[in-house]
Amino acid sequence: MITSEYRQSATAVLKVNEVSKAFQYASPDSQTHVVLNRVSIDVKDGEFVTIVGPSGCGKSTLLNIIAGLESPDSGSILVKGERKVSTSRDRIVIFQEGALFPWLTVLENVEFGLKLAGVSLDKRRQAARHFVDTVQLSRFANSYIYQLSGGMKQRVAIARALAIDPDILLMDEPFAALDVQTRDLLHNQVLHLHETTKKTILFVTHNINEAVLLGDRVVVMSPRTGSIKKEFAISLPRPRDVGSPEMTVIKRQILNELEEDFHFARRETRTETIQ
Amino acid sequence: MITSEYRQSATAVLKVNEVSKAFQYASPDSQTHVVLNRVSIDVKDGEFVTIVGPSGCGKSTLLNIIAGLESPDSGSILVKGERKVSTSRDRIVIFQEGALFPWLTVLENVEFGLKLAGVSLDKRRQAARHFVDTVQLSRFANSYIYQLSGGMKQRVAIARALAIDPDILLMDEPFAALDVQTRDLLHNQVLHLHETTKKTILFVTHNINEAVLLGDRVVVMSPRTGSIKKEFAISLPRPRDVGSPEMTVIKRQILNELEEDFHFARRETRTETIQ
Amino acid sequence: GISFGGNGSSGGSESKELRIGYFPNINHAQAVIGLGNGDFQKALGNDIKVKIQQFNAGPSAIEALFANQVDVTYIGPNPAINGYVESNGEALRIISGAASGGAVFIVRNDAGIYSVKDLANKKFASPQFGNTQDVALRKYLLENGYKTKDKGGDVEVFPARNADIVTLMIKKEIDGAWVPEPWGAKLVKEANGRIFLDERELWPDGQFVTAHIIARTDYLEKNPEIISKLLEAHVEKTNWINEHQDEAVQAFNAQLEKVAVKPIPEDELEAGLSRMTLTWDPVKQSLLKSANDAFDIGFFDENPDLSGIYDLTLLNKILREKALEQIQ
Amino acid sequence: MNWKRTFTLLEEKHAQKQSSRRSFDISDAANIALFLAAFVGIWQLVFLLKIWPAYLMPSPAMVITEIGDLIENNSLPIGIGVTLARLAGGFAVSLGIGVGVGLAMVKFRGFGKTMSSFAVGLLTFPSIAWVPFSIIFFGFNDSAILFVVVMASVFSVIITTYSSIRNIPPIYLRAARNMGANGFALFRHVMIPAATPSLILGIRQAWSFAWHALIGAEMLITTLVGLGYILSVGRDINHMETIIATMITIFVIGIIFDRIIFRKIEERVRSRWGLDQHTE
Amino acid sequence: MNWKRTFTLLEEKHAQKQSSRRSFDISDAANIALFLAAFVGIWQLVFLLKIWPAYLMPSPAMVITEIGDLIENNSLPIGIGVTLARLAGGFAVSLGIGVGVGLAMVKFRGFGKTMSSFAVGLLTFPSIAWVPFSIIFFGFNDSAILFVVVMASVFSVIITTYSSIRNIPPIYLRAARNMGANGFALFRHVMIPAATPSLILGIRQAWSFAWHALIGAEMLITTLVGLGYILSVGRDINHMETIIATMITIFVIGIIFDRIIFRKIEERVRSRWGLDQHTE
Ligand SMILES: Nc1ncnc2c1ncn2[C@@H]1O[C@H](COP(=O)(O)OP(=O)(O)OP(=O)(O)O)[C@@H](O)[C@H]1O
Ligand SMILES: Nc1ncnc2c1ncn2[C@@H]1O[C@H](COP(=O)(O)OP(=O)(O)OP(=O)(O)O)[C@@H](O)[C@H]1O
Ligand SMILES: [Mg+2]
Ligand SMILES: [Mg+2]
Repeated sequence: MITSEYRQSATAVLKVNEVSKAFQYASPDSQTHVVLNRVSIDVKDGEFVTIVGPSGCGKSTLLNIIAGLESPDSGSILVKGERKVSTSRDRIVIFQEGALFPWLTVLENVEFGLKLAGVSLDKRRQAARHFVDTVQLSRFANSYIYQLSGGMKQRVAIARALAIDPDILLMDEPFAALDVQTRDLLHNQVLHLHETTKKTILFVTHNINEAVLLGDRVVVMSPRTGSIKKEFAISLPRPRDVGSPEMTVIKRQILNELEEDFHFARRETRTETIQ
Repeated sequence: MITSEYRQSATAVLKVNEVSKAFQYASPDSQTHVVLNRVSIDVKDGEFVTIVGPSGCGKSTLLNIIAGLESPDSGSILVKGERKVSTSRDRIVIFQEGALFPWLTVLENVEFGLKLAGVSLDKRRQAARHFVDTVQLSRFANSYIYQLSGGMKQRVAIARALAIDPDILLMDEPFAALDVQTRDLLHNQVLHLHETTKKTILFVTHNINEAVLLGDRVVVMSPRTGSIKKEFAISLPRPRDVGSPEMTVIKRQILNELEEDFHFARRETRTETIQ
Repeated sequence: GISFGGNGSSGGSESKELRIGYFPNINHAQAVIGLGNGDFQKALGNDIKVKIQQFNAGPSAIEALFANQVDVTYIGPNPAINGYVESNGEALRIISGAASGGAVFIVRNDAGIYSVKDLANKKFASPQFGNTQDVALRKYLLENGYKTKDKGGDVEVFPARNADIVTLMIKKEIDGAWVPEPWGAKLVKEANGRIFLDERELWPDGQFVTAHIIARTDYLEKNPEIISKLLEAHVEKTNWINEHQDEAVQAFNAQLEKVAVKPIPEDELEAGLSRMTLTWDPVKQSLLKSANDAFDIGFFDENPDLSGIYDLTLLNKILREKALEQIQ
Repeated sequence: MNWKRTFTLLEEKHAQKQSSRRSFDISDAANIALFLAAFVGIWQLVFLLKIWPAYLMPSPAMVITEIGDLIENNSLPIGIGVTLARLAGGFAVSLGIGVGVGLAMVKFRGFGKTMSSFAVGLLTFPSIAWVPFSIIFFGFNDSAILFVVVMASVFSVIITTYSSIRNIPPIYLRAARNMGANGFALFRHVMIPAATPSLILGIRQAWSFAWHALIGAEMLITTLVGLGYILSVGRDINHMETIIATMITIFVIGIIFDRIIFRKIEERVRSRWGLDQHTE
Repeated sequence: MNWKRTFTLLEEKHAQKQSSRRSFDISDAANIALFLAAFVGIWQLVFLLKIWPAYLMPSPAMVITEIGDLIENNSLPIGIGVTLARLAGGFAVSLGIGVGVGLAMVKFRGFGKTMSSFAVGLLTFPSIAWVPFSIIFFGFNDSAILFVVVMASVFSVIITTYSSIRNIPPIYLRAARNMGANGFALFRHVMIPAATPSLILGIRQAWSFAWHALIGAEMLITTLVGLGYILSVGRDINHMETIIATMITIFVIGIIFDRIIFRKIEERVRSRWGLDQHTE
């Protein structure tokens, strides 16, 4: 029932402009570790971009920088043409781990953003209930965080972000701890949301099926160069069938790209170990 | 290169005996939520059992109970025929999240178990280095935990458990945050380990490919009855091809089982929401 | 009772011990000088170990005496009475006087107090609730027709430590204070104070006790010969000070500097000394009257029976030997 | 499988568990009673053995009589009232200033770094040392006492606020800022609750600093009322019964306050965060 | 793309950052100097305005002279030595007992619950109140002073240990127990490091309690040496210079100790845990 076409016409609502970021290695010689090296992405209004890349290649770092939570060493983030250096409610991150507030119940966590926005108790409670239902947790609305399973926590984090209703959603492996069915359900709900509200979404995942199923475009990041290695535009209509021949081709290509980097990294590691 | 056949002959090294566990709902009427209801599993020596089931169905709870970290409301855990009520170094859990020690470096985290066992500094450092290499983190040996990405943390947790070399490994979604290649690599390494050391492994995952790829047996848990719904013995030799017809059949069956529960749960949720 | 924690103080063995307490005050000058320069140790002989304990407030000294931590101490009249009464007459005996006089009623120059008539609606301080000066002040007010605030009157009296009295007078928070020397001298010098009344004027012959020597009853009974030696040294030191005023001031300050980090300014010391006398006479009548006054004012529930507080036999024996007048 | 039955069984089990939790409070009370009984017993024994004379170590009965006397002549009730009022006043001021300065220190890093050293330096100041200054600045009155109380506890509040907030796991602050929290909302809705476990520990101690200072100040800055004054009179006339009676009063007040304030907050936080899952 | 060049650029940038971190310490020192200068300036001004006479509020110069005098007549150096020795002794005992009891409280829940109330009650006890008992038990000597110091700080250590360990995220303890840690190893390798951020906060305060009590005890239990004794003499003869000189000494010692002990540990922990990533 959900359909979509690649929006060629839309303007770049989010511009990642030559962003670089490095960390120090915690080793005696404190080498510099360049994580992002002049990364540039243009994301059009209402575009759904999925990001894949090996573990540790800088995906979370990039999302954090886009959200204004970390500052890049160089480069800039532009939203609707304006340069952004701090956080704002229009770019919400669903964090990879542990960002729920243990002093609040599930419901209170979900309504937190609305509370900050000054929404009245009644309204925000209603909205929160809606999103808690969406992620299938109505029975746990009054539970505290420690009482939830890993997958349930992830779903609360999703509900919390959706409740804020931001223009740009930055999702960092949001479905990693979910079972197939719940994941399918949430795929549909995210796509529905994307379709109806025209939200711009950046979505990090390790699941290539997920990447090609959801994205208008799949971005492959490489730890080797610290930048974007390749992009795949996917103009197939939704709902997509991951088993279809077109999809299989794209998946194969993406896997190849990832494979290359992986072997490179392995070689590097090995030589280092020998040294 | 790795092959294996289903070990019919081995005796039950681990016996989960009618284990039940319930929690209170955090709701005004504090309903009881039965998570595990008389769950029984016999695991043979050297068997590789994978566990699948919807989010929140009690997989982590079961592993914790087996490890002796939580006590069941009723039922018992037998290891080699002996009843166990507390933890011991022969049953090590790889936790689903956040169990690394922030005050230690990666290397120190990995050697922690060996330090407790009284292994000399030299030896344990050597062992730790080996396992840090295994999970591809040699360059981050001296990093602290906050300096790692999500997937890197998961790998440290794996290395830490492997370093202890327990008889029974209880792995709780250990590869959920890893990219395809790293995951493949670790699959092979776990299988190799299983093959060479005859470790008994319980492995929770949401990835059905992973479940059928690794397991001698796949256990499907259900939140509806709070118990094991179905088991699938997989006697195909390794390495297996997830795309093969036999595998596809098994996967289909497993998915069906899961689907059923899921729809049941959805119905339940919906009625409740309406009330 | 069983003696506990006392290290051989009551035993009858060879090496005996005498633990003496005193305050670094001028009315304990005999002790400050005699203990400081070793004269007391000499007088007691080498087989008696003298241990010195300095105090800065009477209650601690009594506490220490109760706890069997000192055997003998120089002390003011009030703590002595309190200790005697608290212990039902068991714990201690006054065995000699040490000083007489040396308390003054100071008023602030700009407080508008020129005669007894001007005391209404004023605020005064004394060093401690219920101590000698406090009792004297209250009694004086009462006799001159004033009631203190806590009794529904219009004069306020409250306790403050001597050091704080100086500050309060400088800040004009109080109009006067009844204090011991050398604080009187200090108030005159630093706090724009003036002597309104020298307490000696209120007593026959200008004699009223401001320092005693007390002994633990138990120790006194078991070691009369040691106490005798101490009293003899005390009497001698008193005489010496009285005969060599200037030298004594020097000696006093020299010793004080050793133990107390800082000396007292010489002018304050001399001014203070001029209004008091060092003596071995405990001026019994003044103590008894003071206690009686305290009862009148309401500090005691019943008139304290102080009949057994004095044990002057040893002192009198020494005075007799020295052909000095004995105490009645 | 008749899992309906099992459910019922399990529910019953839980009901039992709950009631055993309730009965735990009874065992808590029993424990306290036991401790106290043992303590009073030993005390009575020491008294009977006459290790120390009665005027040094009075019997429990004597102290109880004394407490009765102090209540009868109203000095204890008034003393408790006045002292608690002063404590509340001083501590409220400390909390206000301390939390404010602590937050400013978190916000302005340079200031924080410098001020944290000063605060620790000033925290080690014995409260007694403030008394002369207090008298110079304020004279002999309640303000002077308040000043001493504030100076003795405010630095503790400052350090507590500063450290507790700085030790919050950064992810909470990130998440909150991401959702648009800043300024007072960040403080009120995130920093305070996230820092609560550590704040309670620190504030409890600040509270004790305030107590210590207050009693000391009441002993030295005499205003003729307050527990400190009663204690000082007891000391002046070497009346051990009064001293012990006052100490017992302070002890009991301390426990009551802890139970009705700090303990309550603590238990609530612990159950929410799942910290009471420790040793199950 | 010549990303070699970019790498070099980035590396340079990092080098700058590092040096700017180093220069921060200089700015810290500058801040402290500024604070002190401002303080002394105001003090001098107050002195010059003659709001209070010089014997109530001496000038900075007078106090410095006094410090010189006290150093010259050796009372300050000896006082510092003796006081620090007592502090170290008393605090060591407190730490030993406090940590032990705190652990026992964690281990035995019932005992913990009861004892935690008692500990808080006893923590609110003013240390002054312990003095008479101390004299009864120990006499006029260092043991008595130590007793007061221990009684004033041990309950703070107990509460700190107990709360800090109980507030450790349960997952760490689970993981550790899972790997076979228990008894002393669990305590040494997991509880202590996991509780360190909160322990530092609490121990700092316990340390201050010990200071307060020590100075108070040295004032009341006269042994003719120690900073408290100097302070008490200053108070007895109302010599403000002495009082201020002593306070400055205590302040400086407090800062030095904090910087060489607590601050060091704290910064190390913070950098390991990634807590200094807060507001970047
Ligand atoms: N605060 C930090 N200090 C030092 N290094 C850091 C820090 N944060 C991230 N890094 C490093 O940056 C790199 C990228 O981290 P990031 O979390 O962005 O990876 P990721 O692509 O999200 O990986 P994953 O898929 O495993 O989550 C990692 O190598 C990590 O070690
Ligand atoms: N301490 C607790 N208090 C209350 N309920 C709890 C507690 N721990 C777990 N639960 C509940 O038990 C159920 C099972 O949790 P568990 O973590 O075992 O699920 P899981 O199968 O591992 O799920 P996931 O795949 O999401 O990790 C959940 O519904 C959870 O809410
Ligand atoms: Mg990531
Ligand atoms: Mg789980």
